[in-house]
Amino acid sequence: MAFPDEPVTTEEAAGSGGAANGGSPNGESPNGGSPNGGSPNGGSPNGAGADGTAIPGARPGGHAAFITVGSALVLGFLGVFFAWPVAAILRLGLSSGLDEILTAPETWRIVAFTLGQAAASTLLAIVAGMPLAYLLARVPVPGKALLRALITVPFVLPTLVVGMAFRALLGTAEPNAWAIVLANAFFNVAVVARTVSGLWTQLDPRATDAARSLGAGPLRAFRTVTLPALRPALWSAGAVVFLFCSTSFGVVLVLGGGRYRTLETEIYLRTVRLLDLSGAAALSLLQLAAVLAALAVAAIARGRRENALALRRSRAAVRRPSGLEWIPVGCAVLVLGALAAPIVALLVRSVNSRGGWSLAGYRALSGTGGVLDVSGWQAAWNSLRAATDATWMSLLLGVLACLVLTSLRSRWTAELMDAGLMLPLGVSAVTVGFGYLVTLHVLPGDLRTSPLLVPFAQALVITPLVIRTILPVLRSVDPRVRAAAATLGAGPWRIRREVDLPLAGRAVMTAAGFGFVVALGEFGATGFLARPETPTLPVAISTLISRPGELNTQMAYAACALLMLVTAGAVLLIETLRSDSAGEF
Amino acid sequence: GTGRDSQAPTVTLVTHDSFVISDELRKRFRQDSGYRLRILRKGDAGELTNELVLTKDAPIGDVAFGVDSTYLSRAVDNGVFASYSPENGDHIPIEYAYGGNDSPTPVDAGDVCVNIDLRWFEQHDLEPPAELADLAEPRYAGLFAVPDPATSSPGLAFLLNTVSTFGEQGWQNYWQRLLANDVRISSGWQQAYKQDFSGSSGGGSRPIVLSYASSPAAEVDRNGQPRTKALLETCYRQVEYAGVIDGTTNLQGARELMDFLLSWKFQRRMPEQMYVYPVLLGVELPDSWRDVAPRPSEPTEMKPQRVERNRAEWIRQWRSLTNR
Amino acid sequence: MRSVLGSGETATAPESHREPDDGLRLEGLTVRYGGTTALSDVDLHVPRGQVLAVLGPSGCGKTTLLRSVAGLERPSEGRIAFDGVELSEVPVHRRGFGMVFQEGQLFGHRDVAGNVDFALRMRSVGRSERRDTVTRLLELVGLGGYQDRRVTELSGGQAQRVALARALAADPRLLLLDEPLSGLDRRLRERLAVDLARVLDRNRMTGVLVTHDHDEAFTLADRTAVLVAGRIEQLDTPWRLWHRPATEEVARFLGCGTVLPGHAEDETIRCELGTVPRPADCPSGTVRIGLRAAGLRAAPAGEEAPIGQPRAVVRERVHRQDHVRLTVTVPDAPGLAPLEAVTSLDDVPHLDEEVTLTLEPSGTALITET
Amino acid sequence: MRSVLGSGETATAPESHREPDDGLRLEGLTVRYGGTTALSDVDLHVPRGQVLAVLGPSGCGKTTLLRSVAGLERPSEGRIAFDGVELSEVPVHRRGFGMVFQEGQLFGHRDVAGNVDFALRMRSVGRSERRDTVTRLLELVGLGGYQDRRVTELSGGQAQRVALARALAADPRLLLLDEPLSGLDRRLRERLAVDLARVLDRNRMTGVLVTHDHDEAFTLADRTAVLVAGRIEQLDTPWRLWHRPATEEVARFLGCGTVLPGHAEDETIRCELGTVPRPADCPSGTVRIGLRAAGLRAAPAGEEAPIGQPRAVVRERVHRQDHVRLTVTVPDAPGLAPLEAVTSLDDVPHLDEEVTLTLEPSGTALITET
Ligand SMILES: Nc1ncnc2c1ncn2[C@@H]1O[C@H](COP(=O)(O)OP(=O)(O)OP(=O)(O)O)[C@@H](O)[C@H]1O
Ligand SMILES: Nc1ncnc2c1ncn2[C@@H]1O[C@H](COP(=O)(O)OP(=O)(O)OP(=O)(O)O)[C@@H](O)[C@H]1O
Ligand SMILES: Cc1ncc(C[n+]2csc(CCO)c2C)c(N)n1
Ligand SMILES: [Mg+2]
Ligand SMILES: [Mg+2]
Repeated sequence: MAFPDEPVTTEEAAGSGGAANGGSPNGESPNGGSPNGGSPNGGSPNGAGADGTAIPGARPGGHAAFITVGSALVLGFLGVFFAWPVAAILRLGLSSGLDEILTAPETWRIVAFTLGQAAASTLLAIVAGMPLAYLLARVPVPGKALLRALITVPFVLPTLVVGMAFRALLGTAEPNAWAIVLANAFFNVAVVARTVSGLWTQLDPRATDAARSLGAGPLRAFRTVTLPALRPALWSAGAVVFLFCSTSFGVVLVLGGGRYRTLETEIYLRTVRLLDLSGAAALSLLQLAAVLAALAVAAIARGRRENALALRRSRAAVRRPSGLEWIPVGCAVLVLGALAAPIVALLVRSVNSRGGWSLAGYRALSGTGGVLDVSGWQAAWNSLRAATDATWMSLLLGVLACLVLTSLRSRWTAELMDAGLMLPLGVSAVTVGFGYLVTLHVLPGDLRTSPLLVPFAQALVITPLVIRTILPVLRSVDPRVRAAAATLGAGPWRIRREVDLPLAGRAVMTAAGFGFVVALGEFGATGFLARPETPTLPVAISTLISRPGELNTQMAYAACALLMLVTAGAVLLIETLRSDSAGEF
Repeated sequence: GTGRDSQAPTVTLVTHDSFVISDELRKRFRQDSGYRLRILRKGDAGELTNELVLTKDAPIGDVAFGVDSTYLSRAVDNGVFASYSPENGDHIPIEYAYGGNDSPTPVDAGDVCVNIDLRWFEQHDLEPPAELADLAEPRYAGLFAVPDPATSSPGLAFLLNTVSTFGEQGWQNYWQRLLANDVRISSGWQQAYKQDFSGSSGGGSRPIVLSYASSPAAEVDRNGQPRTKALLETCYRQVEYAGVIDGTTNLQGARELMDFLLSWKFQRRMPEQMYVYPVLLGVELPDSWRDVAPRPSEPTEMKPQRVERNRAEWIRQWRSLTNR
Repeated sequence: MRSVLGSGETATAPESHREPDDGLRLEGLTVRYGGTTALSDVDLHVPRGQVLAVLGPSGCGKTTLLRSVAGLERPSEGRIAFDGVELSEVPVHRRGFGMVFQEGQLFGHRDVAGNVDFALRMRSVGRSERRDTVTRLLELVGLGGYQDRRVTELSGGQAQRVALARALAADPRLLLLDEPLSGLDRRLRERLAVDLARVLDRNRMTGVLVTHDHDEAFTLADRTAVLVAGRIEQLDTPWRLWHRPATEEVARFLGCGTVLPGHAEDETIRCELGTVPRPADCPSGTVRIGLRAAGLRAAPAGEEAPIGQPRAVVRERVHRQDHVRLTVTVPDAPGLAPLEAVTSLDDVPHLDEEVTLTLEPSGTALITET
Repeated sequence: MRSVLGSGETATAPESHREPDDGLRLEGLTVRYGGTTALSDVDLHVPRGQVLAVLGPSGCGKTTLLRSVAGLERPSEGRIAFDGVELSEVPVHRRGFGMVFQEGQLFGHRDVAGNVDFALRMRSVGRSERRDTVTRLLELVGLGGYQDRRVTELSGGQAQRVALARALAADPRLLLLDEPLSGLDRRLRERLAVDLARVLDRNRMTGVLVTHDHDEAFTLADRTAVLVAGRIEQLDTPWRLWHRPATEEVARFLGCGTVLPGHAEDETIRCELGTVPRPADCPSGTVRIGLRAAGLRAAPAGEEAPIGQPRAVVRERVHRQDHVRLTVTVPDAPGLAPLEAVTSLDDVPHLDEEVTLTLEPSGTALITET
C-alpha cells in the first residue's frame, strides 16, 4: 500500500459528519455516534427505509382495496383449480396408511433420489444456461430473436419422446441416473437462459466497468458484481427448474427404466395402477413438504437481499466479446450444440426410417384418417387456441399476482402467497387431475368435461412461470424512480402503468412467450383433460407413439417437428410484438 | 366430424386413449340411434378404471368402454356399472363373460404375446423360441425386452401371464432366470417395442419383445411380407369390457351405444382400427390378419377377481425380486 | 432576475411586494433513518413565491429535507404544511410539488422527450401543446434537438438538465431542487441559474434549492438556510449570512478559515492582525472576526513596510484564477494556526519570504452573538 | 501541494525535477457512439507523475475521454499508450488505472467498507492490512466510522467520497477522476482537493481530472486541457489558459463574457473601453481582449469622473459573495452587447444609474492568435 503511515488528514478530516460531531455547538450528530456502534442504521430490518416500508412510492402503491380484490382473485383461482381438488383427493386417501409409508426406508430412498436428481439437474441447467444467458444479454448475435425462440423448443417436446431420443443418443438402454439429470437439464436450460438474460439485459453495465477499473478481471467482475445482481433471477429460475425436475415423470420413467423411482413415478403408480389412494396421498404430502422446504430454502437465500438494482438498459452493453469473454461464448455454442443434438435426431427420425428417406410421416400427418381423429394441422391449431387462452388467463393472473405481491407490506405474507402460487408446479399432475374428478362437478356446468378446463389447467401451470419471470424484475425496479414519478404527479396506479409495467414490459412479454410455449407443450394436464375431438399436438404425438407401425412412428416424429416449428414461430412472433409494443427499450 | 347439429341428444362414451372410431361409423351410430356420440378418452385402462371409480357418485359419462380384465373387478366391486344385456350378447363366447351376459359386457379381446424379429432369427440362424420357458434358455440370453409391470399395461399382463403359466410358486423362479438371462426391462411398451426391439422401426438390438398378437399386422414391409411374428404359445388374453355407467341420466342413449358397440358393423371394424380381436363369434378378421396376426388359440388368462386380489402384492414381489 | 442585491438593511425589511401567502411551513421536523437522525427539529418558513437556498456540509440532511417535503420520507416528528394545509395525509402525487433529484432519476425506459413529456401527461396537457412545451423546455436547458435521444446515452450534465426540464414541466407550485446544476460547467451553470430564476419568478413558484455553490444560492434565493448536522444553524439573507454568520460553525462553513477574537470600540474593531471598520450594527465589546482568505492581503515586506503591521512567512502558494492564495504563519503569534491570505498575481512572494499582512474588510465576517 | 504558482515564464520551462517518464499518450483518438462523434482526433500527453485537468462544457466528451483511457470504450481510431506500451490489447483490469466515475458506481450489494475493500482484494492485499487501509482511506475522505453503512443509505456527497476512497485503494499508476468532488460543499471540496493533490504527489501517480471547478483544476493539475465538442482547443498551464486563451471559444468558456478587438502598441493595448498594459509576450498589432466580469470595474459616475472614461447605465444587479455584479449597457456604443462589471459592496450604484467603467487588467485575457 502506497499510503503514508502517518495520518494524512487534517483536523477537519473527521469529515462533514465528524466535523459536526466535534464542532457542533448543538452537540447532536446526525449519525448518532455511529463510528463504533456497529451499523449506523441500527441494523434494524424494520427501520424506516431499510426495507422501504416507510417510504411512500418505494412500493407501487398500496391500496388496501386493490390488494384485497387482487388477492381474492388470484387466491380464488388457485383455490378452485388447485387447492380444493388436491385437498379433496388427499382427504380421500388420508384415512390410513400414512405411518406405514412414512416409516418405510424405501420411501426415504425415493425422497432422497427425487431431491437429489432435481438438485443435480437444476445445477446443470444453471451451469449450462448461464453462458447462453450471457450470449443473449451481452453479445451482438445476428438474429437473436430467432435464437431466443429456438432455445425454447426443447421445452415443448413431449418427455416421452425426449427420453427416447436421449436413450438413443446416449446409447444407454440401462437405467442411468446421469441420463435423467442430463435430460432434465436439457428441458430446462431455456428457463435459466431466458429468465437470467431478461434481467441481465437490463443491468447497468457501468457497475461492471467500475469493478474492471478496480482491477477485477472479467471473471472476477462477473462473480463479484454481475452474479450478485443476477441472483434474484437465478433463484427464480432455479426454483422453477427444481420444481419441474422434482416432478419429472416421463424422463425418469424412460431413462430410469423403473429402477430409479421418484415421488412422482410412485404417486403415478399408486394412483393409476393400484388405486392405492392412501399411499398416493401420503406420498403426495411428502412431495408437498419437500417442495415447500425447497421453496423456503430458496426464499431465504434469495430474500436476504433482493435490493433495488439500477436497471439501465444500455445499447453499449451489447458488444463484441474480447479476450476471455470468448470463453462463455464458446461454452454457449457448446450448449447450443448439445441442445440441438436430440432435436436434430428427432428431425432425422421424422424423415428417415428403415425404409429409407421419406416424407411419408409428414404426408400422413397432413391428412386425416389413420389413428388420429384430426390432421396434424388441426391438432396444431387446437394447440394454438388452447395455448392462447391459457396464456392470456395466466398473464392476467400472473401480472395481478405480481402487483399484489409487490404491494404487500409484510414480507412473509408475500412469501407465503408466492410459495402458494408456485405449488402447482410441485404437485403431481395425476393428483391434480384426479382431484378435479372428485370436485369440479360441484361447480355449475360440470367443468370436468368442459373445453374450458384445458386452458384453466394450463393457466395453473403457467401462472407460476409468469410470476417468476416478472417478479424479479419488478422487485428490482429502483424505488427512487417510482418516487420521481410520484413527484411528477403520478398516482399509485399511474406509477404501476407508467413505470413498473414498462420496466417489466420485457419480462411480461418474455413470460407471455414462455407461458405460451409451456401451454403448447403441456401434456400432464392436457392429456388428462383434452377432449378427443380437439386433441392438441402433444396429445396427438402421444397417441401416435403408443401405436406400433412404422408410419405411426414417423408421423409422431413429424408431429414433433411441427410442434417445434409452431413453437419457434409463436415465440418469434411474440418476441417481435414485444419489441414493437415496448419500443422504448 | 360431429357436433354440426347441436340439437341432437348426446351420449357420452368414457374410454381409454386407444379407442378409435371412424367418422363413418360415428355417423352410422347417429343415424341409427339418433344420438350424437361424444367421446372422453381417459388414459389407459388403469387410469380409466380409477376415474370411473372416483366419479361413480357423479358420473362423467353414460357408457364406459375399455376396462379390461386386469382392472375389471375394481370397477365392478366399486359399483361403477349398471346392469344391461345388449342385443348381441348371446353371440359372445362364454369364457369372456365376467358374470353372465350382463353388463359389463366383453367387447373385444387383445392378446399380449411375445413378438420376434423374423429377419434377425433368419440372419443369426437361430431357432426362435416357442413358449415362455424358452425365453429363460441361455441361447436367448440378452435378446428379450419387456416393459415394466409396475408402470405399463402390457407389462402387467406379462407378469400375470407368468403367474398363470408357472403358478404362484414358480413365477418368481422364472423371473430370476429371465433376469439371469439379461432380460431388458424398460418402463413402457414404447421403449421396449420402439427402441429395444430390432423388428420395429426403431431398429433396436433385441429381437424378442413383449407386445400384442396384432402387432405384426403393423409391421408389414412393402411386399406384404411380415417382418415380425407373435409367438402364439406365449399369449395372455386381456378382455376389454363395456358397460352402462351406474347413475347415468341417459339410460336410453347408453343402451343404444352398448348395442352399437356389439353390433356387427362396429365389431367388424375393430381389428383394423384398434388392433384387437372382436368378441362376437363369427366376425371375420381382415384377410391380411389371417396370415400376419392370427388369433392365438389357447391364450393364458386370469380371472379379474384373482387379479384384483393379488395385483398389488405381485407387483411388490416382482419389484423386490428385480430390485426395482 | 430574483435576488437583487441583499444588504443588511433591505433584507430585514418586510417583503411588501409579496402577497401575504403562506407558502411552505415546517415545524419541528425530525426525520430518523433507523438509528440515524438525519433532521432534527427543523422549523422553516418559505413564503409563497420565494426561494430558499439550503447550504450545508455533505450528509447534513439537505436531501432528507427535500424528500420529506415532497412526501418521500415520513417524518418521525413534526409537521409540514403548504398554504396552511397540513400535508401528512396528502400523498406525494397530490402535493403538486416538483423535485429535481440529486441523481437525476430519469426514466431509463423513455427517451429524452418522453421523460419531459411524462410530467405533462400527468397534468393532462394536450398533445400538441405537450410537444411545444417539451421543445421549449429542452431548449431552455440547452438540449434542443435531443428529443429522441435515449437517456442512457446522455452525458452526466445532459442528464441533469433533462431532470431539470422534467421538473419544470410539471409546473409545480413548489419546486424542490437538489443540486440541480452541480455537474455543469460554470458558464452553463450561471446561465441556467439566471434562466431558472426567471422561470421561478415568472410562475411565482415557491422553491427550495440545495446547492453547494454559494453564488448560485445568492443568485436564486431570497434567503438561505445553513443546515449543519440536521439542524438549521442560520436562516438569513445572503448578505447577513456572508457578513454576519450566526455561529462560528456557519462562519467556517462559509469559508472563514480563521476566527479571531476582536474588540469593538468607537469606529473600529481590533484583533490580533489589525483593525477593521466597525459597522453600525456591531455592538461594542467582545466580538469574533471570521477571516476568509481574501480577508488577508499579503505583500512582500520591503524595507519601507510600516512598523506595527503584522509580518508573516509564506509556507505554501497556490495559483488561483485571478490571484494567488498563500498559506502563511505568523512567527510573532505562535498560538495562531497557519493563515490563508491572498496576494495579487503581479508581485508574488516566494516561499519562506517574509510578507506583511493587511486586513481587507470585505473578506471578513463579524460574529456578534456569543 | 502540487501546482504551485504557474506563471507565464515558469510554465514553459522544462520540468527538470521529473524523470523523463513517458506517462499517458493519446494519438488521434476518435470515439464515436453510433452517429455521434464524442471525441475527435485528440492528441494528448500527460507525463508520468503529472496531473492533467480537463475542462469543457457539458457533453463535450470528457467522460468519454476518461472511459477510453480506462479501456471501457473502444476507440474508433487512434492510439492510447502508457509508458510507451500501446494499450489497445490490454484489458481494463490489466491497465492498472483507477477511475472515479461521475455517478459513483458503488456496488450496491456491499457496504461502505466492502466497496473500498474490493479494490484491495483485487490487489491481493492481506486481510489485516486491508482493514487498516480501509479505515485510513475512509478517514481521509471524512467518512471514518462509516464502514458498515450500506451504500444505499449514504447521502450523495458521502457516496461520492466512498467512490474516491475506493479508487485510491486500487493504488493505480494512473488515476482517472470524473468530477470526483462535484457534489461536495466548497469547504470539504477544497480540503479534499488538497489531500488528493498530496496523495497524487506522494505516490507519483499520473492523473487525469475532469472538473468544472477551475480552482480545483488549478489546485490539482499541472496542465489543463480545454475540450470543446470533442476536440482539444487548448492544452496549457493554468496561467496561460486564464490569461492567454488560444481561441475566443476558450476565452468565453473561461468566463470572458465579452471579447473586444484591441490594438497593441508600445506599452499598452487599446480597446473600445480603455487601455490595459501590454505584456511582454504580446505582439504588436491587432489582438483580442477577453473581458471577465472582474475585468470591468464600475463606479458611480460622480461629477468628478474623468472625461474620456467610458460611461454606462446599470441594468441589473446581482449580489455575489463579496462583490456585486452588474449588467451595464454603454449608450455611446450601441453595437456593444450588455457588459458584465463588478463593483464593490461599499458603494453600489442603483438600477439605471450612470456609472464609469475602468478596465482591470487582472480580469482580462489576451487572445493573440488570429
Ligand atoms: N452511450 C452513448 N451513446 C450515444 N451518445 C453518447 C453516449 N454516451 C455519451 N454520448 C454523447 O457523447 C457526448 C460526450 O459525452 P460525455 O459523457 O463524454 O460528455 P461529458 O463531457 O462527460 O459531459 P458532462 O460534463 O455533461 O458529463 C455527449 O454529447 C453525449 O450525449
Ligand atoms: N436511507 C438511509 N438510511 C440511513 N441513513 C441515511 C439514509 N439516507 C441518508 N442517510 C443519512 O442521513 C444523513 C443525511 O443524508 P442526506 O442525504 O439528507 O444528506 P445531504 O445533506 O443531502 O448530503 P449531500 O450533500 O452529501 O447529498 C447522512 O448522514 C446520511 O448518511
Ligand atoms: C424435467 C422436465 N420435464 C419436462 C419439462 C417440460 N415441461 C414444460 S412445462 C411443464 C410443466 C407442466 O407440464 C413441463 C413438465 C420440463 N420443463 N422439465
Ligand atoms: Mg444530498
Ligand atoms: Mg461526464
